Amino acid sequence: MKIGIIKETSDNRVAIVPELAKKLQDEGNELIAEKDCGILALFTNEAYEAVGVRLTSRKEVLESADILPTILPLDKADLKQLKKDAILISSYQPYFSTAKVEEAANHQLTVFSMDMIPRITIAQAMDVLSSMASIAGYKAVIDAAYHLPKYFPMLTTAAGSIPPAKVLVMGAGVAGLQAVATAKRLGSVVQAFDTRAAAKEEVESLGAKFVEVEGAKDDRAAGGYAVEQTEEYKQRQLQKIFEEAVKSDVIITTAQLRGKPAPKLITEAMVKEMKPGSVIVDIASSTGGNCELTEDGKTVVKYGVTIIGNSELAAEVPNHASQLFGKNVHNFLKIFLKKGVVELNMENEILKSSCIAQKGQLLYKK
Amino acid sequence: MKIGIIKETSDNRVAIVPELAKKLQDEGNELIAEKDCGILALFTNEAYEAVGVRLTSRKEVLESADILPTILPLDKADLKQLKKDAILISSYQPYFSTAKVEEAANHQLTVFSMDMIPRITIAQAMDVLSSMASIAGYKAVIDAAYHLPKYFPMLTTAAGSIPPAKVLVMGAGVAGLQAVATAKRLGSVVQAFDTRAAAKEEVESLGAKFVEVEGAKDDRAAGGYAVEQTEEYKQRQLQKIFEEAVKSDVIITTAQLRGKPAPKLITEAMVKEMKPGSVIVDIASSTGGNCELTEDGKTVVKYGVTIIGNSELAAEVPNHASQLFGKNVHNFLKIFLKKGVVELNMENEILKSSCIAQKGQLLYKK
Amino acid sequence: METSVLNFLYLICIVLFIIGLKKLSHPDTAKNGNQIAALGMGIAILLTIFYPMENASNNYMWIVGGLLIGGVAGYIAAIRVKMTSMPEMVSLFNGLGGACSMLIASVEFYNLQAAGAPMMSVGVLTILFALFIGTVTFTGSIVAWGKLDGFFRDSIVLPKPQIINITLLIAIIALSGFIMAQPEMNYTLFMVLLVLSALYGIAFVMPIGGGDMPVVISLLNSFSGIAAAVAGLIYGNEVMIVGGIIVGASGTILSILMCNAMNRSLLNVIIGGFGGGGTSQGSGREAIAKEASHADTAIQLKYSNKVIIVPGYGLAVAQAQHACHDLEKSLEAEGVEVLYAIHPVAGRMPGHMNVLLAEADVPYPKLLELEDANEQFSSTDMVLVIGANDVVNPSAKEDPGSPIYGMPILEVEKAKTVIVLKRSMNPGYAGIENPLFYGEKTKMLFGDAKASLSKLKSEVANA
Amino acid sequence: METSVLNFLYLICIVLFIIGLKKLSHPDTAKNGNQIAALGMGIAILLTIFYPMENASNNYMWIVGGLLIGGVAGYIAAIRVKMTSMPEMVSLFNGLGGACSMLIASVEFYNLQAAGAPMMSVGVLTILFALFIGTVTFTGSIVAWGKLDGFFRDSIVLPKPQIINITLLIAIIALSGFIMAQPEMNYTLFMVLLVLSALYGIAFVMPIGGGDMPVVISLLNSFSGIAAAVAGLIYGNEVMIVGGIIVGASGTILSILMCNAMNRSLLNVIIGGFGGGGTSQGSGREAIAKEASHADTAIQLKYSNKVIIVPGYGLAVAQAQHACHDLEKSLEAEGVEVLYAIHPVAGRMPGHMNVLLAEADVPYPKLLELEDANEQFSSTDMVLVIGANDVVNPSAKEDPGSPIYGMPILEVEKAKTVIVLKRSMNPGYAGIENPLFYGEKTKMLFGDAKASLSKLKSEVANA
Amino acid sequence: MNTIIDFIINNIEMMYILTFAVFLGMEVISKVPTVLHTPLMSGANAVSGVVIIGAIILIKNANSDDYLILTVGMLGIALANVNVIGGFAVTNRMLEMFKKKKK
Amino acid sequence: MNTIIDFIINNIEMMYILTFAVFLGMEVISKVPTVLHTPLMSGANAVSGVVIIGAIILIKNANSDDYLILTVGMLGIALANVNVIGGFAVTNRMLEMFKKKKK
Ligand SMILES: NC(=O)c1ccc[n+]([C@@H]2O[C@H](COP(=O)([O-])OP(=O)(O)OC[C@H]3O[C@@H](n4cnc5c(N)ncnc54)[C@H](OP(=O)(O)O)[C@@H]3O)[C@@H](O)[C@H]2O)c1
Ligand SMILES: NC(=O)c1ccc[n+]([C@@H]2O[C@H](COP(=O)([O-])OP(=O)(O)OC[C@H]3O[C@@H](n4cnc5c(N)ncnc54)[C@H](OP(=O)(O)O)[C@@H]3O)[C@@H](O)[C@H]2O)c1
Ligand SMILES: NC(=O)c1ccc[n+]([C@@H]2O[C@H](COP(=O)([O-])OP(=O)(O)OC[C@H]3O[C@@H](n4cnc5c(N)ncnc54)[C@H](O)[C@@H]3O)[C@@H](O)[C@H]2O)c1
Ligand SMILES: NC(=O)c1ccc[n+]([C@@H]2O[C@H](COP(=O)([O-])OP(=O)(O)OC[C@H]3O[C@@H](n4cnc5c(N)ncnc54)[C@H](O)[C@@H]3O)[C@@H](O)[C@H]2O)c1
Repeated sequence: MKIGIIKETSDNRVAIVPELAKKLQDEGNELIAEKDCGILALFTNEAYEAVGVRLTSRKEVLESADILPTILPLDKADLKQLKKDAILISSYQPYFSTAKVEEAANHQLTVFSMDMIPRITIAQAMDVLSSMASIAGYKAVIDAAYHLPKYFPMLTTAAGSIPPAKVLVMGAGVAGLQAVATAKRLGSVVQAFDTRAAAKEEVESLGAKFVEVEGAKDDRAAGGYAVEQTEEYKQRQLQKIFEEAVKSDVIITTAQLRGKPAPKLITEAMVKEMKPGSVIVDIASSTGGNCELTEDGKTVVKYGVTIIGNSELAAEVPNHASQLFGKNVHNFLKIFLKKGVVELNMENEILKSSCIAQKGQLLYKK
Repeated sequence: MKIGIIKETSDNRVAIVPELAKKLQDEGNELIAEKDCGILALFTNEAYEAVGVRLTSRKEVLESADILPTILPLDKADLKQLKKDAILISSYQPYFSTAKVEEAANHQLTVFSMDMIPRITIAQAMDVLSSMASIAGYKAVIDAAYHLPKYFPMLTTAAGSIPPAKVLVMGAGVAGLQAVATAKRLGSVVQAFDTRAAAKEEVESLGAKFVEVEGAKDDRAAGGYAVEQTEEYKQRQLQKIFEEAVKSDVIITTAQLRGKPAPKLITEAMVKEMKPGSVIVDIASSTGGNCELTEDGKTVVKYGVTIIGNSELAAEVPNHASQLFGKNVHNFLKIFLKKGVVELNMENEILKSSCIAQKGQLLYKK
Repeated sequence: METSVLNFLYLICIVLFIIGLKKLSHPDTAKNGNQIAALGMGIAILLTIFYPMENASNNYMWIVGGLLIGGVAGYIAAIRVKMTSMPEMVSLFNGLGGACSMLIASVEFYNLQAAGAPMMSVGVLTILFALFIGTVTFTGSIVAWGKLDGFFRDSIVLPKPQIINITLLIAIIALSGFIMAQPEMNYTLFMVLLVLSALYGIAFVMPIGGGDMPVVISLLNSFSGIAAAVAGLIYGNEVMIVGGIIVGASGTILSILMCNAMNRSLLNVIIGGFGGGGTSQGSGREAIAKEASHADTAIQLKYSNKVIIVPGYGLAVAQAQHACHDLEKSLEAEGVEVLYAIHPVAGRMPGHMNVLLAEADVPYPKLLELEDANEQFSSTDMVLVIGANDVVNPSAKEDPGSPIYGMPILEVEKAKTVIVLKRSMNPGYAGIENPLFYGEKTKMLFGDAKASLSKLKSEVANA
Repeated sequence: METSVLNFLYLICIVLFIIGLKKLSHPDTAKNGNQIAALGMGIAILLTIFYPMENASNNYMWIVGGLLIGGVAGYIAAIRVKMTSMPEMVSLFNGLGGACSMLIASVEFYNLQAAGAPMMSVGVLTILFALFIGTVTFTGSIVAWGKLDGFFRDSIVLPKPQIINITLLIAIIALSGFIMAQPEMNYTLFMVLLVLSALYGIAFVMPIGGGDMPVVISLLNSFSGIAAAVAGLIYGNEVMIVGGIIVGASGTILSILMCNAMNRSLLNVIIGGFGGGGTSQGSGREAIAKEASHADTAIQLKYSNKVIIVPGYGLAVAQAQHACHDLEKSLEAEGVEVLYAIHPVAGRMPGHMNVLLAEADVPYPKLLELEDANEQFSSTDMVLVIGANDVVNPSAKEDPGSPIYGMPILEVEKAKTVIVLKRSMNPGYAGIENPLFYGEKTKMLFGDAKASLSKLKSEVANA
Repeated sequence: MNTIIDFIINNIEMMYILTFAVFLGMEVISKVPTVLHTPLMSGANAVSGVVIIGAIILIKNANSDDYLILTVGMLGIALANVNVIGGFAVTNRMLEMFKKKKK
Repeated sequence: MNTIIDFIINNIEMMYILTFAVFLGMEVISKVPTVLHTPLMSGANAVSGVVIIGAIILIKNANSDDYLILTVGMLGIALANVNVIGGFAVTNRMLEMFKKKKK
């Protein structure tokens, strides 16, 4: 098969890194890449050529590729140029960017959305959510520390001592836990909470404190995903958050609800009450954000609080992020791409749940 | 005495924070502050007024203050307005900014340069170099992590594993050690070196590896300061650095020589050889920098390496930095400002060595 | 006076016994201790053979003959036996010792009869007692041996063992009284007593679970000691008396220590035995995970060359990273090579293990990736699985039906031994059974990981 | 037969002694053990007094009189004595025991003389030996007591003590032989022997350093045990013999154990003693820092209510943060409150201690700032200074000449006890002497901080 | 009953010896690490073979023509000696593993 | 010399007893934690006061009019009893500190 690599239009990452390109060729595929596709992720054109990837124009890549893995979904313009029944692999967040998916479908394309892969142990190797989230969680803390006009760890000096920064993490999923770990490493006092029952133990397993809010609805059946919560729980939760938030120097929110807009955990009122100079990093911004004042993709200062809304933090660690993403894609391809031949067996649970459009019709339930 | 607080023209910090202002008043001084002096360090005007500091124009502050502590030396314009025999307190780096000092002297001012305070145990409480350096060291690592397109700690995931970032710290003084500690915390592999014999133990006491270069000249007599090294030592050192540098993802340089330009430890040739995307943070930039390509106060990318030249990193943590600086100043004032009365006893070792100009004539030997 | 010189010489043997036993209870001196005790025994035997005894018709041939036969047989048996089945062997030996006292008693009773000594004498009582205890040791040990050897299965459960035992005991006491009450010796009754004792021995051991056999053996061992002592009383022979008593005492204590080690009471073992194996772990039943003791694990660790630690989510939950690192260090100090095998999905977030181990300052070079680890296991003596479960679940390789089939796992079973530290048999995140725990080479070390690890560390120090 | 009944009863007393001593060697049972031993003694005394003895003119008055006088005196002494000077007291008591054997020997010799028994008999030998060892115990203990009490100073050094001792010993043996060689008893010679023994006792103990007195006392204690045993031989009295021997044996072992604890050999103590105190720590000399033992520190820690740890650069150099945290935890487990006092300039960079303690996961609330710490010390039982020096140097407060005069320090001396963990008496960064180390309340625990801390932890577990 | 008491009274020293022997037996092995339980048991068991002495005496006293007793005695010796020799040998083998490997 | 040997031979049981007593004495206190050294020493010392028995016997045997011996004996008892009573009492006090504080 011919596998294409393009330069992301609005992202530093690249879907396939040279090392991986080599593997794919050894497995019997042909690879072509758009020039400079990897530059921003620190993979030079030479690197690609070195492993025998042909560098060419974006146009050619789009027109000739049978399989085209990308970090972000392609936009209209690109879609037009694609071959019929080309296979697109990317993260579509279908529940939100419905439009994009339909377009793709209209072009009779087969579309896999990696973010739809079930969160089961066996699927972890192709779980882009996990791999990107764990980078995002780490980066969120780094950004916070970078913007915080304060010192993170405790510091006792001859010129008086500085208390450790207080960090509150909302949503202890992959990203959340990673944030907890990183903040802890930097020596801050970390609290986290989550609605999943398992989260408490997980947070404490990182030596951080778990903020208890009684009466959370838990649903393991949801494949580890969280479920919508009852109204009065949300009230109690907001109350609790409020108390903790105003004490915090840094808040990192990662709370997501699969297929639903992210729960609003931080109200404008809270932000008003927070210490000036505090920082909020909202990783859930792409699905609406956990903070009312979040603006997706922007860093804004409101009531003296810096609010960073960024769901693509992984893109700020392009080099490693690309490596992981590529590995995910590779593991995913392995399911149906054997010796350069595609055999789509839609019985396979992973394919079934991740294929959002095939030969024109949409396959996922809204 | 009347103590003035002004808004720094090119720095986020403020010399006296409200809490300290209160103390000084209780000790029998009057304080006046320029409006918005603390804003950038997150100290509101209200905060100052709350402790009874009168807010007024910069002009009035300059004209009426008997004692004027500032973060950075005042420039000509301001100096003109000062009263005769006002006492200036700041960090002049007299060996480098001679001009500034002479001007001040010409205005018959008494000038104390806090960076000239001897590095003895008893003087630590007023040691701005230490307090600012320790913040700078921390911040240097945060900035590096922020700019590095890679992940800092080691990470083993289902999508392959990421090796820990390699950090090399040159100069293991206060800033250097702090950088070592912070980098270590973030989970990177840290190496450091220094010419002082004591440095090895100090570095290892933080669990990091010390890079040995044989034959360093050590001089404890220099009050803990490093001394110029022999030519062939420098050669061996450069060689060793070269080997380590090309392996490193992050290099943080803090090497200083009191009264001399900072030693050049990283040549252009080295930078060429370094991995693209690597980051160099040069804290010694203000005295010429440890890297040939450093541009003081700028962040430049050369040969794919990001080089941050910033000796005032502390200014990026203005809130806490101001607190520590103020405390230093306070402890320093205590020496000669008793119950609101100034008694300059120039026998006092600390005053002697830190007073660089009195009643017009320069007091420090170039 | 003659004999008292002999007794003085015997005293030396006894001292050797004592020193021997003492040294036997320290790892470093144990071997030497065993030899010392053996020396003592040797001297005692030679003394007895060659020390002149008035009006004795020595019959050296017979003695030497017996010694040779027994010696050769014993030696060969001892050399041949497999390491694993040594306990049985010990039990068997012990039984023979008991048998000897039995024989002595029989003969001496016979002699008394001949000599027509007065009944109702301490002498007779002693003989009867020697017979009883000797015989019980004999049959009991044989049963124990059979059980360990798989000869008898635990399934052979006598109805109401308590009752049986009590009745037998009463009968025996009554009969002994009766025998002594007789005007003159009655060999038939004596034989009956012998049979009853034999039965009692069987009934006593039979119901006890195979898992508890070691304790029972040690108990029987102390019996045989007492038997020897009593036999000694018959001849007023110091070395037999004292030697026997010492073994009797130490044997009892040892049984008790053993019970403590399994934290159960001696009574509980025996009664529990009466109850039929009770909860005694590993009582031969199938598909039961084998449990490991801290001490044994420690010693194995200490004497292996290469150990690989497989940390999992449990390590994190227990916050045992430091304890783990400590153990690692003390093993390294013993010259053991210790490595960590990090599974990509171990824990609950990517790099979970990295964070923990970094916090505990485990040097990065010690961390093995999945592939490297799987290569190294085959050359590994011991794997410590600390709170990991799914990531070492063989069904991911073997059972296509398993929900995690196809996931690469750490193939710990390639190693010689696998010890799993967890709190229970509960499944992990994936919620599925783990065949590893029932594997040939696997032993479970239950309890909170942190607690277990620090126990291990101290045991390593002692052992 | 009469006596053998008595002896049987004595056996009970002996068993009580044994059990008592055994229990005395475990912290939890010690108190109880002491009482059991006392009980044994009480029974033995009553038995002896009231058990009928043929042709004895009991003289109960005298006996009771003696008992009363001694008992009251002893009890008062025991109650009055200060905790700190108990060892002296023990030594004194021990001496009196020896004196008693001395007296017995003298009387019995006198009696033999009266009875005109044959010389050259074991009896006489026994008596002479009893005299010798009793007397040595007596005078030796008195000297030891005097030394501890500061009566005699170590400075009193006899010329060539070795020579003196050897000569005395030879003289004594010779004389004993001579006495036995005499046709009939010669009381004057006997008295000479007594005097010689007395001198030997003095010459034996006098040169040994005050620091080693405990060992010596324990040694003398075993002597007095032997003395009692020998006296027992005179009367063929089981309880005296056995009781004495047991004390003799255990006393010797104990002395050896004590030496090990100071890792020195018994010989080294005595010879070293002959050499004049040798390196024995704290041998009364002034301005010598007192050295602490791990075990004693551990016990003090365990039984104090509040402990404050003062970490310094040394903690960092030793990388002992985890060990320190472990100790802290095990103390907390014992119900001890543990806090950390962080000096602003401890270590080599601002926040050095923060970094380390954070790494070891010491909860932030446990960290005290300078001011708070200085307030809390006065209510603190014990301060552990771990590799800190300048930051606890009192001269910063007291000595205007000092280069660090005026620097705020942690005023650890406000606490009840201060233990300093460091490797030597070397100064710290500022390169100046630290008077704290020689302070009244201070003891030094030398060695690498990490090693010391883990030792402490395990000791806390044992103690 | 009182035969027994007499016996005790007449052998009072024996009582002492027995009592002490019991104590020694208990003391001597207290504090043995778990790993040594089996070897120690095995060693003690070998010692309990001391009953062989009895068998020897028995034969020494027997008339040289009383073949029944002689055979029985010889059997006794044989059995006991299996216990002794075998016991010590097995213990020895168990303890092999304690030879610390050199590094 | 041979008087001694005879003595030993004639008191062979005594030898046993002594030997065992020595062993017991050593065994019983091996493994005592350092912190108990002093109390144990003091306790053992009190036991060594058993010599008082001798003094008592001495007086019991003395003629009621032999005042010299009586006084000496009484002195002996007194001294030894100081050792006994004082010894146990002091030990008791030393051990007070081991009463674990309740929390
Ligand atoms: N790495 C990731 O990104 C990620 C994210 C989400 C989920 N997961 C999943 O998590 C699993 C990770 O596998 P794993 O083997 O590391 O963990 P695991 O399979 O979840 O097993 C952990 C085991 O640790 C034991 N344990 C818990 N607390 C303990 C304690 N205090 N002391 C001793 N043992 C304790 C538990 O048994 P007891 O209860 O009997 O003690 C449990 O069986 C995989 O299924 C993976 O897919 C991974
Ligand atoms: N905090 C800062 O920013 C900074 C920066 C530069 C200088 N300083 C100066 O550093 C000093 C800090 O005071 P400090 O009390 O923390 O340290 P210190 O005064 O330097 O004393 C440290 C002590 O630790 C002991 N030590 C070293 N290694 C050890 C080991 N492995 N185990 C046990 N003990 C060990 C040393 O004694 P032995 O050799 O006998 O073991 C030494 O006396 C002050 O003078 C301060 O002015 C501080
Ligand atoms: N099978 C695997 O091996 C595997 C791999 C990765 C993740 N997972 C599991 O998948 C689950 C989701 O991981 P994720 O990071 O993708 O989750 P996510 O990104 O979908 O959501 C992040 C977190 O937000 C939490 N959240 C949702 N609503 C909330 C609310 N109102 N308040 C507070 N918190 C709220 C969720 O519980 C979740 O923990 C986790 O349980 C994770 O362990 C499993
Ligand atoms: N008295 C005190 O308590 C106290 C307080 C603060 C600092 N100090 C001491 O003062 C000394 C200097 O501290 P600082 O941070 O201000 O130093 P600095 O900022 O002057 O220099 C930073 C480091 O660069 C090193 N350096 C110089 N030339 C070098 C070269 N060619 N190669 C490599 N390294 C080189 C120096 O040795 C120094 O360690 C340190 O020893 C520190 O411990 C003492």
